[in-house]
Amino acid sequence: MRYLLRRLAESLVTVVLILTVTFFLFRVIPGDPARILIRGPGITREVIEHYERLFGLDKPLIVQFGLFVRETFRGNLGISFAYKIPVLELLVERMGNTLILLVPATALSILLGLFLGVLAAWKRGRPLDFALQVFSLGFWSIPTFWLGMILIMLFGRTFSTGGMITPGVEHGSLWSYFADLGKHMFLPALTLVLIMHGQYFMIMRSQLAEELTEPYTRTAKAKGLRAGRILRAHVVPNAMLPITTLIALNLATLVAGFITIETVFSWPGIGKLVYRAILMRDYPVLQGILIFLSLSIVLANFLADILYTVLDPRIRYR
Amino acid sequence: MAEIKEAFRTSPFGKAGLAIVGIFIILAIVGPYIAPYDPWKTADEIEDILAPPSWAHPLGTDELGRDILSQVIHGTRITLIIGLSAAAIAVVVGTVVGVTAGYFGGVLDAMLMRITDSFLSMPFIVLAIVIVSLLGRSLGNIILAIGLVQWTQAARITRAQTLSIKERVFVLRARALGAGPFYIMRRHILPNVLPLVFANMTLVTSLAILSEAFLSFLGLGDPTKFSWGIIIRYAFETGAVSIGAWWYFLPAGICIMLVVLGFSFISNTLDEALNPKLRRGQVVI
Amino acid sequence: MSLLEVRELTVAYPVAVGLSAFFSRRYLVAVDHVSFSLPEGGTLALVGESGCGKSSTGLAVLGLLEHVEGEVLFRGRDVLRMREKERREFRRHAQIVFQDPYESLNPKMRVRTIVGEPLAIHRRRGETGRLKEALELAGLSPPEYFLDKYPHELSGGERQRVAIAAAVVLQPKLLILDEPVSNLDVSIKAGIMNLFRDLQDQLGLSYLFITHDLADAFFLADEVAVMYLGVAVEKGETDEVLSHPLHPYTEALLSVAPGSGREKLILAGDVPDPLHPPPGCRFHPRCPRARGRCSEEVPPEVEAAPGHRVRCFYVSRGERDPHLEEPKPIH
Amino acid sequence: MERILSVKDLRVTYRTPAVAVEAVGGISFSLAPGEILGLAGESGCGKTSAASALMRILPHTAEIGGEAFIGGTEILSLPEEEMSKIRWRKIAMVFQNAQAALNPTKTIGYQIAEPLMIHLRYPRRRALEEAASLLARVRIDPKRLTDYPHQLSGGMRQRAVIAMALACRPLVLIADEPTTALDVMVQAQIIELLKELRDEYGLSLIYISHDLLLLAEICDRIAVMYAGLVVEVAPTGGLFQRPLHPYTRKLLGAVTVLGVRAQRLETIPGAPPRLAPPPPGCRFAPRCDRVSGACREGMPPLEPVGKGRRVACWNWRGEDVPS
Repeated sequence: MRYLLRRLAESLVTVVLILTVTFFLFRVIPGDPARILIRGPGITREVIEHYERLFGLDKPLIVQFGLFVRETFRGNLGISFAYKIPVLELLVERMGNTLILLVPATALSILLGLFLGVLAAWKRGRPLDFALQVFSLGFWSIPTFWLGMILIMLFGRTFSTGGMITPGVEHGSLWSYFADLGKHMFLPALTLVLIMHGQYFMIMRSQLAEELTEPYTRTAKAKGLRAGRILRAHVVPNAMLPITTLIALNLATLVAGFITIETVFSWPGIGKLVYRAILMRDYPVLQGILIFLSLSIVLANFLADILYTVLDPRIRYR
Repeated sequence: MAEIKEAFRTSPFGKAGLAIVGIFIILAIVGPYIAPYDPWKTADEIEDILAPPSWAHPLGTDELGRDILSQVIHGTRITLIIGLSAAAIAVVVGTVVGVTAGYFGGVLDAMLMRITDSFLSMPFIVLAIVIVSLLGRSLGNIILAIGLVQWTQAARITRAQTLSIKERVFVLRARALGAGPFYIMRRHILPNVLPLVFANMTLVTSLAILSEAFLSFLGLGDPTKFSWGIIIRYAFETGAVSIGAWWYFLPAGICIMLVVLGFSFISNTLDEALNPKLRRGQVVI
Repeated sequence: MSLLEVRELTVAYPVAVGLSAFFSRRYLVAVDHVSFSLPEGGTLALVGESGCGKSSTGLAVLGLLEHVEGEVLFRGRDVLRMREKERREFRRHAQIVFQDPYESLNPKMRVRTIVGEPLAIHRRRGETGRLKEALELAGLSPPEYFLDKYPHELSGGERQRVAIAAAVVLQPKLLILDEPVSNLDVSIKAGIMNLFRDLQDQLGLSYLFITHDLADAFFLADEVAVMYLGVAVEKGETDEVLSHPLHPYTEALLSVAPGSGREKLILAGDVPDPLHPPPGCRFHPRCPRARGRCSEEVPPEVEAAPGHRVRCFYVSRGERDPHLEEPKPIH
Repeated sequence: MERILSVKDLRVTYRTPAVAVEAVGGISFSLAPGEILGLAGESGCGKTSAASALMRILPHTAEIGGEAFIGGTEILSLPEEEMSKIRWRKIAMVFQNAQAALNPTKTIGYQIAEPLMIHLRYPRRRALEEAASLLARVRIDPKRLTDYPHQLSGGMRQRAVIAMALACRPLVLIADEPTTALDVMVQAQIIELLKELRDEYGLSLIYISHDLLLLAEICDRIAVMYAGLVVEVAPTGGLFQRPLHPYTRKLLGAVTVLGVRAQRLETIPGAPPRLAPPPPGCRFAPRCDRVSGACREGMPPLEPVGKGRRVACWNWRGEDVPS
């Protein structure tokens, strides 16, 4: 309990620091301080003035920071230049699309990575380990978008590759809708699984390899347990404990993958939005995405820590 | 040192990694002298536009008729410079933060670790995107952006190592002799942290090379240079995928993959050599 | 005059660490009002089981711990209250040898650097003569053979000798030996124990010998102090304590030492958690002699025989006097 | 005489691509029912390798040679599948570091009950009941069944490990330095417990330790190992009264004994030989003060030299002969 309270306090400090970094990035680095976030072609004078008042742009930086934090917690992330709607609205809308692609892909890559990792660690230093390392690390080393481009070139005719669903088609049933979605999703999801599983593979392999050197595995063997049971009942569950937090810790590394894969496959999610925002210099959107994703990751890390605390008796009963 | 040598002697991955990285480093040094063409030189003939591989252009040409092989060769140097310098920035920042936090502990440690946590929580690619789009798309800015988002790992690793070394008895002995904190950091902590820092640097180099490719692909590369990422970006913009001009983006991607793989092989080999559990522990099942 | 005089030494460790230490100030008392003195050229052994506070006492004597109360007088000057310059001088005269020779040498340093480190820190560089001399003293000869070796190239015994060489290179007066032979094999340990004897004869060193092994303590020390849960329960000359143990804990400890040939007095249970020490005499929950007052009052230190002090209300005089008696406190 | 365990020419070799280290160089011994045999020696002498070889729990780099019979079954050549049925039912082991030997995330009760569920097909509930009574037998409150290892004290953990080893009533128990990490008082408790268990269950025990004085307290016979070989076997009393092998003599002279006020301790110059590969001749010859020409030529065999005594030395007679 004490530990969780401490983690909560730490997470809050982290949130404040993230907001501070963001605030200074967007207001201090650019030559024209503060105003890049509210200026843009096609935004009316009234809107600009409204935001100037709301964010106190004529006040000292510290006051501005306070207002910025307040507005962020109210969910006000500013207005997109390009879409002319509040950034938060835009993000929520696109986030759904991203999650449709990202959740199954991530889940699959975690399962695949952990499974292969267990195999490799168990057979460490032998041919299977060797082959798995070449496979997983090999894919890990490929830029996501490049693999996406190759897959489009090879299978682009079999699977649909633009957007989430075929535009202009009326779907008679939910079933045909999902079939269409699946057809669009297959290649981007495959790309993500192939590339992302590598990091889970490495995490599991090294964690399990360390765990296997623990003397209690020798005890288990001495007790007459067979290798499969030792792994299943003792070693893998123990290795999984730190891995719950390591997976959350590595969430930030997923972002690069899905941003570019959405760009390559024209998937209308957050990633595509980032790409558009870069092209259009839509800074409020970039700022919003940075804050939104960072806070999600902080939350995920905190939840993983709670889970870890519940699962590990060494912490639970201290 | 002995265990590192031993690890590279016995690990095929270590050897492969050294070989791959070695070849690319040589290519980066001599590249501009052996490239068959000036990578910027456009073609005069219409047949040379997006031409598939031929004797004249072993890897074909791009939409302006420029020689892809020469672009890839020139790109080696740029890519490696970005990767290694960004990694150097990252490990220097990370090591300073990690060792300071670990050694002095207390409030300073808590503060530095919160800062590290917040950088770790911010998706580094978005952070780098923001920094480069705000600062401008120059080589220096790209290096800076990648370096400034990749230091967190080094900070965590060096902090953990410092914490454990700080408790080692030889540090206590030095304290008993009257050694001050800076003496202990310099003579006892750093020499024991540096091998890990070095292992981390090889990993961060591969991450930095990938990051550069991502940034370039998203249109944030330095447009005055050919990096491998930029070549793929141009290929994507040109629609090389839909017209089947595989020679345009395949070679650069393969190069990225090989170099990243090479660095991560080295990093893995170092990690295994430096991990005391894996080195001494025995597996019986 | 004694070289080292420790009075009412108390050492505590804060239980909470990091940021939470701001909010909670709980302490674990590892050493509780321990006093002893060590004459020039003499050896005092601090004996006890793990967690009894013997190592903390050693580190506190060197001024290496925080949250320390009491006095540590080195040649009459209080180590705990010394100014920086004076403390530096003290550090030259008081050195320490640790338990684990694998841990106590920096793996990245050569023997030359390790043994030369005290000279470097105390600005006595360039005295390579001293270096070789120290290695020879520690039984590493020829010294040239060892100078450029790394610790991992040496055997356990050789490493411990390097640590000893580094400890004597500044020609100290006081050596804290913190379980210096506990991790060594018997044949190597014997050599190191002999070496301690020789060094004492040659250099006139005084030892504070911290050990859990009674036989080792009685081999090396003139006097012993037996510690239990942070308290020195019995002190006296080794032969006297060995032949007439007065405290029930000492008696039990002597009886279970392998090869002692005594009838075993095996205490049940474990040493209590030092965070929640029992009230009164700390030994009373496991004491065969415990009575009502033992759980209420802390027994004072009494001098039961000349130079033989004990903290127990009901001291048995063993064969000398079979009746339980209650000696008067000396204060 | 009936033998519960007999080991013939046991060898353990660790092979890496670069070297082959012969950690155990062919040792033979046997164990009578209810006997406690001490295996003594300094670190690296092969005592733990030999014990682990009997359990067949060595890493893949180790190669085991020789024969070992438990109740008529030769176990060193059994297929792994068969061997896993022997482990813990016929031969069990107590490890040096109880903290590390226990899985930190499983309850004590589960870890004691596990072999019962696996080997004897006990249902979970019955296995846990049995675990509770085993805990009570080693004087731990059965309520602590649901505790995790880190919640127990060091002495309790080691007793829990002993309870675990007793679960399937093995014929032979190997105790590998079970008290080395513990305080003397706890050590005395454990030794007492092991003696009781031997009397109660008729256990046969191999007790491994570097501490000769400790072995003297518990063992009926002691085998002294040096550089991968047994150099002397003798009943405990005989070994201490009249050690025959020069190494044993030196070792006994090097020990500090409570109440024996020695001016100096015996030391053994030099270091044990490297075993990759072992040198020819007697392995102790370079450090021996009774060395003769024969010692450099061949390793002396472990030969009977009197009642229940065997020694591997060409010159064991020295000045005196055992009666």
